[in-house]
Amino acid sequence: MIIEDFDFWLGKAGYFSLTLLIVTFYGLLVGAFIDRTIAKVQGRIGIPYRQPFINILKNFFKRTAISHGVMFYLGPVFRIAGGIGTLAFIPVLYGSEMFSNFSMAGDLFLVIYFMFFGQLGMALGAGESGHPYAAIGIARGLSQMTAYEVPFVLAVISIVIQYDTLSITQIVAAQQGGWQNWTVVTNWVATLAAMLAFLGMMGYSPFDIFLAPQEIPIGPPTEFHSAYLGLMQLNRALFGATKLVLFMNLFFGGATSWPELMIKTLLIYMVAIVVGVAFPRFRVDQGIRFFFKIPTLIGIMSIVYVQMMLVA
Amino acid sequence: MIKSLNTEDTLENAGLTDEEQQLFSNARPQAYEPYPIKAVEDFANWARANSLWILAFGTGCGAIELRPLMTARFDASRFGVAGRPTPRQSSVFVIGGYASVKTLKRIIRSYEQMQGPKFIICLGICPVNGGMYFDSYNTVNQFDQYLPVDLYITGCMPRPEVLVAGIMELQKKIKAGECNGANRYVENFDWYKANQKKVIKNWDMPDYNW
Amino acid sequence: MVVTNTIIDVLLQPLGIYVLALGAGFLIPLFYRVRRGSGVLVFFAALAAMAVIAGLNLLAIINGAPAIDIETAGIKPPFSINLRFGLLEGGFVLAVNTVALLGAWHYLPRLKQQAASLLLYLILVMGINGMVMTRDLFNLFIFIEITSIATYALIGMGRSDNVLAAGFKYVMATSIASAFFLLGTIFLYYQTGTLNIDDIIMNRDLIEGPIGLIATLFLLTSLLVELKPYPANGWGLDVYETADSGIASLISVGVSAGVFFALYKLLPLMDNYLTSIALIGGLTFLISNLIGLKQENTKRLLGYSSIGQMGLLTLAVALLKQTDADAHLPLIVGGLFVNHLFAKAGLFWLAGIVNRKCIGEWSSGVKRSEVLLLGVLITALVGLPPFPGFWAKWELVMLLAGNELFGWIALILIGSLLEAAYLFRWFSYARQQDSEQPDDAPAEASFSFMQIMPVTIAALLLFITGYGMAKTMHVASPEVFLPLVAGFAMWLIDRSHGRLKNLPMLAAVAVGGYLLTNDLEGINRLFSYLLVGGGILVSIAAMYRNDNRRGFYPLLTVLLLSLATLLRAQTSLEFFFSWELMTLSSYLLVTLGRNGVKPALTYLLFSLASAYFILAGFSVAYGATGSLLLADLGNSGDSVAIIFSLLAAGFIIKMGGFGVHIWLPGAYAESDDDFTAILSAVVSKAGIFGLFIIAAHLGVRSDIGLDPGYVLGWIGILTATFGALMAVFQEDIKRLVAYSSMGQLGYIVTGMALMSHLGWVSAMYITVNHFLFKGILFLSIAGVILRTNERLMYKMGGLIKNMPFTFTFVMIAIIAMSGVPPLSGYGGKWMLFNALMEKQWYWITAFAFFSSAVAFLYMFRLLQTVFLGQRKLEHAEIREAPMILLLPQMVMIVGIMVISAYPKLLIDPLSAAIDPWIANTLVWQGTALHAHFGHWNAPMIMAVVAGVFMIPLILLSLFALSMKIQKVEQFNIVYAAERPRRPEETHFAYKFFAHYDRAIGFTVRPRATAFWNSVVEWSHSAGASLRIFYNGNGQTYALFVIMYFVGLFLFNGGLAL
Amino acid sequence: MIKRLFIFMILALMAVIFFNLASNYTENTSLSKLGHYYVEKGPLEIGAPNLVTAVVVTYRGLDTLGEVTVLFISAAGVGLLLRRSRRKQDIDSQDRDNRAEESKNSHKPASEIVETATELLLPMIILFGIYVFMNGHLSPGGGFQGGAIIASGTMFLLLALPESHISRLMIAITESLSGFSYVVVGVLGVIMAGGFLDNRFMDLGTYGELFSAGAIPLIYTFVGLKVGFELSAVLDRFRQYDQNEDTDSV
Amino acid sequence: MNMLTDFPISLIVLCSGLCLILLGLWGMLTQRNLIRIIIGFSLMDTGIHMVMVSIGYVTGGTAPIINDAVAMNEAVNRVVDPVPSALVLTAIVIGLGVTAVMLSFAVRIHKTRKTLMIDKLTESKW
Repeated sequence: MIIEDFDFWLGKAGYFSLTLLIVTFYGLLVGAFIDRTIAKVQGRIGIPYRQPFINILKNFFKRTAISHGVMFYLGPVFRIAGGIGTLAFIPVLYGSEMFSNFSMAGDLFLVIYFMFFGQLGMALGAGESGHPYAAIGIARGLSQMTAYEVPFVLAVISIVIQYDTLSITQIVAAQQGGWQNWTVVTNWVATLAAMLAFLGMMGYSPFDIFLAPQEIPIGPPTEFHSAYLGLMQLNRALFGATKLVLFMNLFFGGATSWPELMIKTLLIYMVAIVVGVAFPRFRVDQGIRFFFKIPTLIGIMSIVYVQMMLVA
Repeated sequence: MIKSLNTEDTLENAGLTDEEQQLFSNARPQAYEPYPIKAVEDFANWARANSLWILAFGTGCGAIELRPLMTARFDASRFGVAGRPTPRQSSVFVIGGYASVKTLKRIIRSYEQMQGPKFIICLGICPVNGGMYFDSYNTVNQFDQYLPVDLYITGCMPRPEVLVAGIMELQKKIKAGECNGANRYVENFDWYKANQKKVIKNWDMPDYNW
Repeated sequence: MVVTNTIIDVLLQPLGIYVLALGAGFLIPLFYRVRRGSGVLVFFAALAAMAVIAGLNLLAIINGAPAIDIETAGIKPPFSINLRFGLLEGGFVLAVNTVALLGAWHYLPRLKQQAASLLLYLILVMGINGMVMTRDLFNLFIFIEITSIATYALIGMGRSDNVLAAGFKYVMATSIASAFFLLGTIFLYYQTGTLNIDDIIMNRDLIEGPIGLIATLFLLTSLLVELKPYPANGWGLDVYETADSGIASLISVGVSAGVFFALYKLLPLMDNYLTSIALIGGLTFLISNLIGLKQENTKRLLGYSSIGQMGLLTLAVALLKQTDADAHLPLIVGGLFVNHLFAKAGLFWLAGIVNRKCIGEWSSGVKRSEVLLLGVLITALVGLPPFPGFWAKWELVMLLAGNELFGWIALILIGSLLEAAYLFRWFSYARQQDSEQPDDAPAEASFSFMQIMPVTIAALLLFITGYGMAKTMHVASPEVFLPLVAGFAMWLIDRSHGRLKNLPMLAAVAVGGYLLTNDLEGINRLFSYLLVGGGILVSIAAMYRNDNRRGFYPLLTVLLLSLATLLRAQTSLEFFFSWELMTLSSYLLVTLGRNGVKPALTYLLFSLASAYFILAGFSVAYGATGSLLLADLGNSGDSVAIIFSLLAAGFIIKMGGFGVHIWLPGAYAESDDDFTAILSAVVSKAGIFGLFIIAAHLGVRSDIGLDPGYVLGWIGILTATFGALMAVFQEDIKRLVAYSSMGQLGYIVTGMALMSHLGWVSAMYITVNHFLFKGILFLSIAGVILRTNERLMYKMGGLIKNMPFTFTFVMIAIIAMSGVPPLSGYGGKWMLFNALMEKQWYWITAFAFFSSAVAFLYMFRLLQTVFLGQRKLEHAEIREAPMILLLPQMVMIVGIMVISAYPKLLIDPLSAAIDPWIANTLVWQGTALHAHFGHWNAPMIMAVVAGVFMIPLILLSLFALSMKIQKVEQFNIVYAAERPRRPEETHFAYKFFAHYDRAIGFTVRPRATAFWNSVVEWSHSAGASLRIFYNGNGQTYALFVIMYFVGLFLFNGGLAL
Repeated sequence: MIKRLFIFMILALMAVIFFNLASNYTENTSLSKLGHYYVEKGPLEIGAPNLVTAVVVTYRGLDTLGEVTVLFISAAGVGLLLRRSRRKQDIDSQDRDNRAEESKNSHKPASEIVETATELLLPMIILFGIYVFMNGHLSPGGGFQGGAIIASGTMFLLLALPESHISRLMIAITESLSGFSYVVVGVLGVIMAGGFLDNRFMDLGTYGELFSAGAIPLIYTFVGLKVGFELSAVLDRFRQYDQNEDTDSV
Repeated sequence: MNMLTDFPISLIVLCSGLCLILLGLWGMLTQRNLIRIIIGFSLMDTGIHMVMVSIGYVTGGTAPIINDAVAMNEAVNRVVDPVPSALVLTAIVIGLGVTAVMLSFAVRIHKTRKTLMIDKLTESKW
């Protein structure tokens, strides 16, 4: 299969690499932007735009490192492979064959499940570090994940019912033709549930207990440093952007060009930031309960809503 | 890739019980060379200088001066300064004033756990000569007897502005490739360790805290 | 010479039984006076001759000779007394005499002390024979009295303290009953002018009016009371409790048999009262078993069981009569009777040999052989295969179903379950011997051998009769019995070296499995690969233990081969037989575990409940279709929904469904570690197979609509969700994985419930996947437990350094389980979700998502707390798991990898096998599978993931080259500037998800356990309140006897008079 | 009290049932089917004028054999129940004499009148018993009645002379042999006549004579002996046990 | 009709027998002393025997002995039913046997337990 269409695959790989670069770059940039935005809120100037890049470079330029074992070494690799893979299965730009990446390999379920790949690998790496805080952080993170997953999945089911497909490309296709066709308009309930889940997914306050820098020194990555940390920072930019792209595709009509993508994802990101700046941190059980209450209810309503809509 | 333990050149770890020996690495720290290509090294130094992650460990009264550094008034993040809660990820250790023997032990442990290149800034007069605690029974007078210091910011207490100035000075030094305290520490490891052990009586750590 | 021949001829007639018994009985005192031994010899000769005579004559009748009618006094009946020796009579007489002979063997040490006891025993047996054979009402009375008086005297011979009091109560109650019998007889004579039973039956029109009613009720009451119906049976219980085991056994099986047969003979007179009889029998069966739950005294427990069995027999005969199913009588009543006879007698003897007052005391010092016999006898008594009780119960239930008497079926099944509960509770005590005793000393052994021989023979006779019944029911094909035969063969070499036994076991299963399954087709064939092949694969690992493991290999052989027979079952009977065999053998295997006995009991009870649901389902199906073929299940018309529900309930229980799962963690956790792997990876698939059977035959063919399927889907998904949630909070590694198994099976149930092609493929795919990863997980865990001797996860940690292979296997298994691409779990989840969405089961979909997210929690916990984190000091030196454990895991890893990369290899045969039931809806485009909603291209995902994994790996490696990476030890961690002190402090593992517990732990508080505990408590307190009638006062008991008569009179229209 | 009331109510219900029986009872005005046959054919077939005997010994001979068996086993049962345990006997034997002495003192010897009357009456009672069972087929009476009379003689003896000795051995031998002979007679009936316990394997003889009605006198002799000795044995056992108890309690 | 036909002789026996049965049962159920219970049993037994005998009575019949007193050819109309008589004979013996066994139980109980009260003998229950 791969041998036969070698050229095609080479092209795919090439364009995906391009996508990867753009999205990573964009993710780092947007990270800086967000940081500066928060700084503005606090009356500061904030970091320069280049800061995230420098941080990563610095980490890669560290000259000493330690290793707790093979899984510790592979953990960050898993982590970023999860990020890259997730991006690989999402069509980034609508209507562009080349920027559809490898989305023909799977559908929305694949993306949702592949998100766990990196988390699992990372968790294993952090686990091998032998640091109790890493384990605590993971335990918290995973617990919270099960909670925000519920409204998110309900919203996803809702839109899958709405569009009668699991293919992200087709979901985006169904939203073309103006803002009035976006899911956020046609199925605002589902979008609401998904955006609430999004808050948890992005790991900003009030749902950042699993990082808790002062309590459990940044949780899972406590022991990671140097190039490991560099990879993880890359992933944070990449994976964050990937999630934004996914949400954009599902709920905000996708994008047909890179600028559109950037604007949309930035705006989506702002939601998490605004909430994050405004609210203090939840305790982990509070966070979990929160997701099981209002967001889940909205998620349930979204399915009811979409069924009523289809009947009507 | 993972360097195997150099068995010939291991540390004694006399502070540990037999049972604990296997739980701590007994490897001796090694110095690192600059990158063979000058441009790369310069670039790396530039990156290091512009991304100074300070270990969030307030060791003395100077710690209070670190806080305003991140606030709107001083906003050290402009210079790439950020706090990190774990020594693994930090590159700068700010010794905030006097270092008591008890704290010194923790400082040493934390410093050794940082990954090189790593830098120490000593804040205030106390780490220089003991300052007002020069004859205290439990503070060390000359901090650089125990750990390699890259930059002193004297005063009692220096204001945050001075600290910002000091950080900028450190950046300059890093960019110039002059901050190699970590290597100095490794090269004179035995001397440093002897000094440390002289003041720290209950040495129950491994000799080098990886 | 001629005279001698004539005399021998006479003696060989059934009449010879009396002649010999009486003659010998009269002469025994003389012989005994001359020489004690000769008296004993005469005694045994007479008993043996009685059995032989019965046997010879029965054989003749079976071979076609007519029933023998014996006339006395040279006058034709009804003017003289006559006896009949027909098929039923012969069977009863032979059985009773055989048991009496064996019982005499057991009883001999006490019997031979007095000539009187010898002759009493002999005449007692003769009395029973007379009760069975006589055709004269008054003669029957005399035989009843002979039996009674002999019984009284033998009871009085007992040594226990309270035996006299018990005996007196017994005399009081039975003498009133006899008085009733006499009154009934005389008034019947008054009305019919005859005493011959046949004559009376012929002239039953003459029995009329109040006198007829009262006379008949007198007879009925008397016979019923002699059978000890609830609550007029306290006197019987007291005797069972206190009397010597020899006489108690004879009362329980012999006397009761005689009375029962008398009742049967007189039943034509009782046409109007059959309902009363059935009710009394049924209630007695139910209530005495309920009360038995609370009983601690060994022999009294047996008493309750005896009474229950008699109630069942009474119920059976009344219902058979009511439904005009006399033709089934020999099989059902005979089967139940023979079963009760040998099993109960054997149990009484065993109780006498072991001689422990309370069943709790059986937990120490009971010999292995005795425990084995106890197991066999209890198994038979409960009605498990291959014993006669199983076949009889099946036949009875089917017959009742044919007449739509479902209430009675429920009663019988509930009663049987209760009986199993207390009997196996007893067995559980006996199983948990305090310490493994060395083999008995030779001298003692021979003594105990002699003692135990009658019990052994009884057990053997049960096997033989069981086989005979199977033959009669035309299911005794070699295939069905192959598991037992193979298991027996393995048992013969059970004393040999532990590890060596594995190879013949594997060979036996392989050959047997091949013979049994090589002609299967379709889905059954696929299952055979899974169950037999998989079973063999996992069993290889059993070699990692080198201890003797007595009983393990024979039982495992039976288990695995019974799975094979399950697959080839064509009829519901074969299916049920194999199912029960599987249940039984797996139960016994669970008891072999460290603390396996107690959880095994729970397991067995739930399994039996499951089996009874299945039986009920099959019976309804039989009632609806009149056919036992599984293929005909679908033709059940209106009853399809109820059949489906019953069968599904049975399979769900067996799979540990939501709410009925409480057996599962215990059984999985406490059984042997390698057996847990078999239990989870292989045996649990039997439930899935069952579910498939009903889904295929009932769900699809008959188009029963969504409702039962939808309910099933919900059950499945709730099982999955709560299984996962409960797994999250376990500290015990095996319990964690056990709950995980429960959760995974939930997905399969949901997939089956979908009744769509994709749904079934997903279910089957998950099934295969589950086999692979659960096999790996449990075997890995076996290795970990072997090396660490720990089961609590927080006591482990950091084992990745010592057991890298095990860790890797567990990791791969867990990724395959979690559904994270690119490994095989994703395919199952993808198909399941697509199928769910297609079916528009959205809420279930959401739950499925949630539960698979929760599953991450426990999966990570398993890896983290066992293999990662801080290693304990004492685990520093442990080694990798033994090779023999890793080997099957490797095979399974390869399996996971193959189906991950090319799922088509698996899905195509699955799809083809399902195609006959539901048309294929899978669309393949190259390697991509397309469903209505989404698409899935496994090889491409695999390739992409491999690719994206390589990029950062290379990147990291490049930079790593430029660094000095120091390998450090476990305490080289950042620890807030302090140094860790002990691994225990630094290993975050205990209450790993405490915060999660705080958040939503309230959903998994053990409500199901609490519920079932309250069920147990309730039944115990019900039993306690139902037994208040047994106040120990003989007068109260006598009053109950009278009340029985009054009650029967009032119930049967006495008020109208 | 409540219990008594309850029992009273139950028995009252029984009484109601019995009233039902009695009120529906009408006296027979003719013989039942069985009775008719026996009265009509009995004298000819069996040759015994006493039809009850004919019924008891022949028509319902199996019942009678059972009845004998019942007696036999109840005697054996009483013996079994009232046996002295072996261990106790051993202990007892050490000071048996002592106790015998005491027990003798505890029973007053019978007066001479009683003794003499006993000697006089006992043979007559036994003789009468023998008469009754020998003539069972001719006149009211029979083996059981005769046996009972013999046993009443024993009873008389035991009451009058409590210390008198009855030979256990004799009782046992008679018991066993007469019982066994009865069975043998029954088997002879099968071999030489129509069936088990058929009395006609011996000549029926002249109707109404002592040695007639086939084997009935023979059977009744065995029965009478057996019943007599068995009842005696029962009585004797009670007596002996009673004595044991007395000695034990002293 | 006169009293005799309303109350035939056998009915009187029958009623007496039934009353005896009830009396015997009352004794068995209410008396606590074992010996009295046995007496109750005997009463009941006797009652049953009376009932049996009464059943066999044929109006105006005489003893079924076919000799000079009753001619063979008219015996059918003159004698009572011999069957119940035969049965009662057997029943009496059986009753005797049971009574003997009961008594020996009572004797033994008295010896081992030093009591004859039935409500003291309730060790085995439930």
